[in-house]
Amino acid sequence: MLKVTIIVKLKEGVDDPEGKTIKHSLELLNFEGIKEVKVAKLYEVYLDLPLEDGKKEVEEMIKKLFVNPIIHDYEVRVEEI
Amino acid sequence: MLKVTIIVKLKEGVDDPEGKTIKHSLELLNFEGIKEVKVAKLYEVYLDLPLEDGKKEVEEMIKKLFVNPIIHDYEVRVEEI
Amino acid sequence: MRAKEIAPKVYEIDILNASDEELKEINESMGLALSLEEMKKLQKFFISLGRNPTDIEIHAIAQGWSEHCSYKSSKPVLRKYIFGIPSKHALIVMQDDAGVVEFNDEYAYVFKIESHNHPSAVEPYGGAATGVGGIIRDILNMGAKPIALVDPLFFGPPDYPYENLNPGIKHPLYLMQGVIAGIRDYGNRVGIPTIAGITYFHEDFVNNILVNAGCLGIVRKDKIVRSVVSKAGLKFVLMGGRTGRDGIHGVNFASKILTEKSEEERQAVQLGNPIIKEPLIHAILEANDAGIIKGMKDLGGGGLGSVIGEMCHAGGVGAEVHLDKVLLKERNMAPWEIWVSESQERMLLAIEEKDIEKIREICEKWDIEMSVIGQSVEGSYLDIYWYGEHIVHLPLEFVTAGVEYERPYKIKKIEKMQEIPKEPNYRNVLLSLLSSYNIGSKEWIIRQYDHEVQGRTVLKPLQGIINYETHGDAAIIKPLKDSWKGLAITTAANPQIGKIDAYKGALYTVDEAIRNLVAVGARPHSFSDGLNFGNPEREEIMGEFHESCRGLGDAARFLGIPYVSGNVSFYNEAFGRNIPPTPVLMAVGIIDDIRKAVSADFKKDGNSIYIVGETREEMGGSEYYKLIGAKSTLAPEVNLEELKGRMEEILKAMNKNLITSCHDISHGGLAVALAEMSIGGNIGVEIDLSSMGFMRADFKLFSESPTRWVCEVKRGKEEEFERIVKARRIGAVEGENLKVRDGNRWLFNIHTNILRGSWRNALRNYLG
Amino acid sequence: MRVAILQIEGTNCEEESYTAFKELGQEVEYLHLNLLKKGKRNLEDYDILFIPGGFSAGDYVRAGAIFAARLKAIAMRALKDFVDEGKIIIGVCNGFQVLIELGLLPAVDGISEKPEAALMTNDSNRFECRWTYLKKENESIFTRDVPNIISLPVAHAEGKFVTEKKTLERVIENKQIAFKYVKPDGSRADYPWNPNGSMEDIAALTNPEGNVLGIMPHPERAFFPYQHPDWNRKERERGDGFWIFKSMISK
Ligand SMILES: Nc1ncnc2c1ncn2[C@@H]1O[C@H](COP(=O)(O)OP(=O)(O)O)[C@@H](O)[C@H]1O
Ligand SMILES: [Mg+2]
Repeated sequence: MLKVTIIVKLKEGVDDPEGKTIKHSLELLNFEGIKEVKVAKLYEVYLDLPLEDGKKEVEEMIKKLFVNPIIHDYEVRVEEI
Repeated sequence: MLKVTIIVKLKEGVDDPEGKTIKHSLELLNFEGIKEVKVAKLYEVYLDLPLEDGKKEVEEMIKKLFVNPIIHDYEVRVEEI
Repeated sequence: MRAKEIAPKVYEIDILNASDEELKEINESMGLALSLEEMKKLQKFFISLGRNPTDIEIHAIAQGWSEHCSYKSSKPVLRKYIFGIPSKHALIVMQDDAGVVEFNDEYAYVFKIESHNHPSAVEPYGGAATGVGGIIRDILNMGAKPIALVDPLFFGPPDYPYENLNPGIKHPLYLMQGVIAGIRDYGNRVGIPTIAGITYFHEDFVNNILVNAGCLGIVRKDKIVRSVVSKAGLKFVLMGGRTGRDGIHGVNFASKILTEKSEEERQAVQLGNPIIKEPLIHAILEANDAGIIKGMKDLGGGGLGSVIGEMCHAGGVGAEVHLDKVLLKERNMAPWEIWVSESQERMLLAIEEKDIEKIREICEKWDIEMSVIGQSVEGSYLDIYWYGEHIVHLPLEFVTAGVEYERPYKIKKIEKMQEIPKEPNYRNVLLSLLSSYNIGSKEWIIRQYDHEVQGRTVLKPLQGIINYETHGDAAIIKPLKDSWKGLAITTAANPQIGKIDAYKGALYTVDEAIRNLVAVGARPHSFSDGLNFGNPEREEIMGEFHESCRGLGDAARFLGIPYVSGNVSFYNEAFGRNIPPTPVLMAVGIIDDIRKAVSADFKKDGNSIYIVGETREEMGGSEYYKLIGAKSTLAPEVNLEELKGRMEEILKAMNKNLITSCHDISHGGLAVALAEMSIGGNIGVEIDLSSMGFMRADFKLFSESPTRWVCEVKRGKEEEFERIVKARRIGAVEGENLKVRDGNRWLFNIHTNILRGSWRNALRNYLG
Repeated sequence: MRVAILQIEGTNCEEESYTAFKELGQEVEYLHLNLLKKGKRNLEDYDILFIPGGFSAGDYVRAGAIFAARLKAIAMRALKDFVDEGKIIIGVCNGFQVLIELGLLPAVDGISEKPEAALMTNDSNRFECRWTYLKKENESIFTRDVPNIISLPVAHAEGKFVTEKKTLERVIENKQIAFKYVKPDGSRADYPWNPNGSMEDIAALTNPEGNVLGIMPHPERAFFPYQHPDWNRKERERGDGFWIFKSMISK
């Protein structure tokens, strides 16, 4: 079994309204010293495939679904469990 | 400066409509061997605080804003950068 | 507890020989939420059968007897006051899951309001979403297309100190944001506009929030489906979501007091999935159009158990169910869990065998799962099988008829008193009221809900010049393309008046609902009542319940407007505190021609301003007294004759197109009503209060006396208006400022931009 | 003309859209993606493909992403042919998001393999249901009968058009901007007139050839005059959205 972790972030320089809103909410709650908040999505996909096939499939998934390259960067990790 | 990474996941046993929908969609796209898809959120909070204060503040933030213990599990990492 | 396994995951429970102590233990360990009396009744029944029950039999009965399913504390009171108000239009009243009322010759509208309080307190996002999902199903299962949602919400104050929160209680802001996100994400995703609601903040709701949700649908009369199976041989088709362990004992949870431990009751919180619901709606409506649904009910509180039991019992047939045919989310579920699970997004249809293929085809097109799990049979028994083993054999009557109590009650005595404060700084009071969270703009919420989807919303919840809008009193939906007839929808509640006097609070609530409908030009037509109360085992709470119901009944009966559906939520108690009596109305009015609808924003320079109705010095429960910290137990008094009179007059004047804007006077009184109308029209008014007679100006401006409206009347039509409506002229539209004097004495003069600024900041201060 | 209104789970503005075409006397039908997939219907049998608003597949992952991926897997070939033949495709709101994800828009150099732009989370970080004013920027088959300034409602959480600088330049150069958000007097919009923070206040785009339109505001919700919030202040013969539908079908 493979556990695939995909983290999809906004590219550097792309506005992050959700991060900004959270920063603001934290400030309204009187938290101090907050410089920045960023938000990303994390997907865990569990695959019943051999490692090599899995890796290939994951590349495809990312391209077809998880990421829009205009605004997103991503990290991916595939591990056998 | 501190970089705080908080990952908020749904607890085991809590329904995850988003994960389910994504799994189903991947299957419709003819991807194979998918056992499960889970979705989590990843927050990065940058704090201008000493480590100890930062850690305490983060605990509070998690309690007040990021996590509902009824349905969420979370991981948190605080590092100096 | 003595139990022996008689089939896989099915146990026979020894109750025949159980002592009282053991009965209590059985109740406790099985999570039945029954009283000892009820346990004994159960025991007696099985003694008469001469056998022990299976665990699933006990669960099935406990479910049927829960407060939520059987209304055991409320039924007798409801029967006395709420039920049976005669009406020509009401077609199905308080029988099925939602009320059905005639719209025109061909169509009927269907609606209901319901509570989802405890689950939302524990998990605001999922709880609220599930509440919306549940109420939509109630409408859908009458065969109707859901076309509008409403969401009355009650929270603790947004600025409540964290330190003061009881253990396990979440902060009002956290709860509110979660609840609103849950309603937004669910309602928007299924494509039903959320067009009205209440967002009310008060300390009384810190420990126990209220999340009510209402839905309205439209159906051709010949397509109405009943929640009844009246013929043997019909197949039970379970479609939509799968059955899981989520939501087991939700109904019991709803009938318990919230405690610190409630956090652990996660299993009782169901989770809705709008992406199953949306196609499910399409599929059900398609099947209904094809005429193949012979009976239908959604799976809400109580799960399969209450659905099959109630449908068959109502139709006088028996039921045969094969639980191993139910599609499951997780393996290893015991039959009793399957029977009581409240997993969301499921519908049960009764279908002729020959139509099974057709329904399969429809489900396939919409990517929905279904399975045939049993059928109706001759007789009056419920028989359940599990991989061939016969595990339940009970008379339906015993399972579904439930129990009823005449609970003792005590009506509280009210000492009348009213402090008279120093005269205030009028400008400051008005601006403070406008920026207070109960009066200020709810735009932050309203715009997160798609209130336009389906293209039927012809009078929006926000009214006025684009991007200058103010609050409207009711929204109007135009349900049919080929008819100008419209449905006005509003919600009303007033817990603070109810807290002083439950009877008067209820009258006031009806008054406010009527005011809101009349303000947009609609004739009040029918009500759904959502009754939120504390713990009915306390006499004074039962007293409040009686008084509220009496008030609701008296008012509606006098006006000839029926309650066609409703919901009771008891046990809104936490940490020894009960919520104030909070009956919430979802009210529907009819407007024959939506082109005559009237909005709340001032329209035009030179038009005259009138106040309709009597202003009195009754400041109990008012926002003004709360602001300045003055006390009063003089609750506003509704005169039903006056209400009826003014209502007819205003509707008549509107029908003659004399009125260009209208707003009811509610929270914050006359001053706030005028300010809101100015804000939406981006135009000022000059007002002289002297025609209102001799009274302190702060009472004139901030009293919340019922049965009052502000009307803007077309220039030149004043005489005609005055002939029809009993009203006093108090000024005219002009300039950019709200200018108010009492005779020769100027009280304030404030620019509309400043009014708008204060008003819009109310929630923004907390939410950004 | 034969119009197909595409559906999957979560699309939910199809009825209004259906009504609009029907009122204009067109031959219109709902087309569930599953019917395309099973070969029960073919795209080539239609003249107009309408991708309605809503929350296809819950808008999970990213608005429109799942719908686009599935559509691509099932019918990309047919879609290309459809566009190349000069037939009309219009995506409203969620439909616009789908067209961007598919690479059918902005398509500055023809249909692109990867998305060339994104409709991302509104600057306010909130779902925004409000009315906007739009100014017609360029003429196309979608705008020929449309008055210079119209008002239409938006209802979305992800509508902020973003792309790379050079793509934006090409979009402008190619005269692909169909509508911009403006203030009521036609001047440059700021929030809330531009409800999402879209680059260049872009509310609607066409492809360079002008036969594919993506638009965030909902013309189908302003087809009739009384759907406008200001019907009691301003008389209209037709709703402003009517003219977009009218343009599409006039020969
Ligand atoms: N939670 C909510 N959801 C939808 N609409 C809401 C909500 N809360 C308030 N509103 C809307 O805001 C407006 C003002 O509400 P409220 O102040 O309770 O009305 P009133 O002026 O009748 O007292 C109404 O149009 C109401 O429907
Ligand atoms: Mg009102």
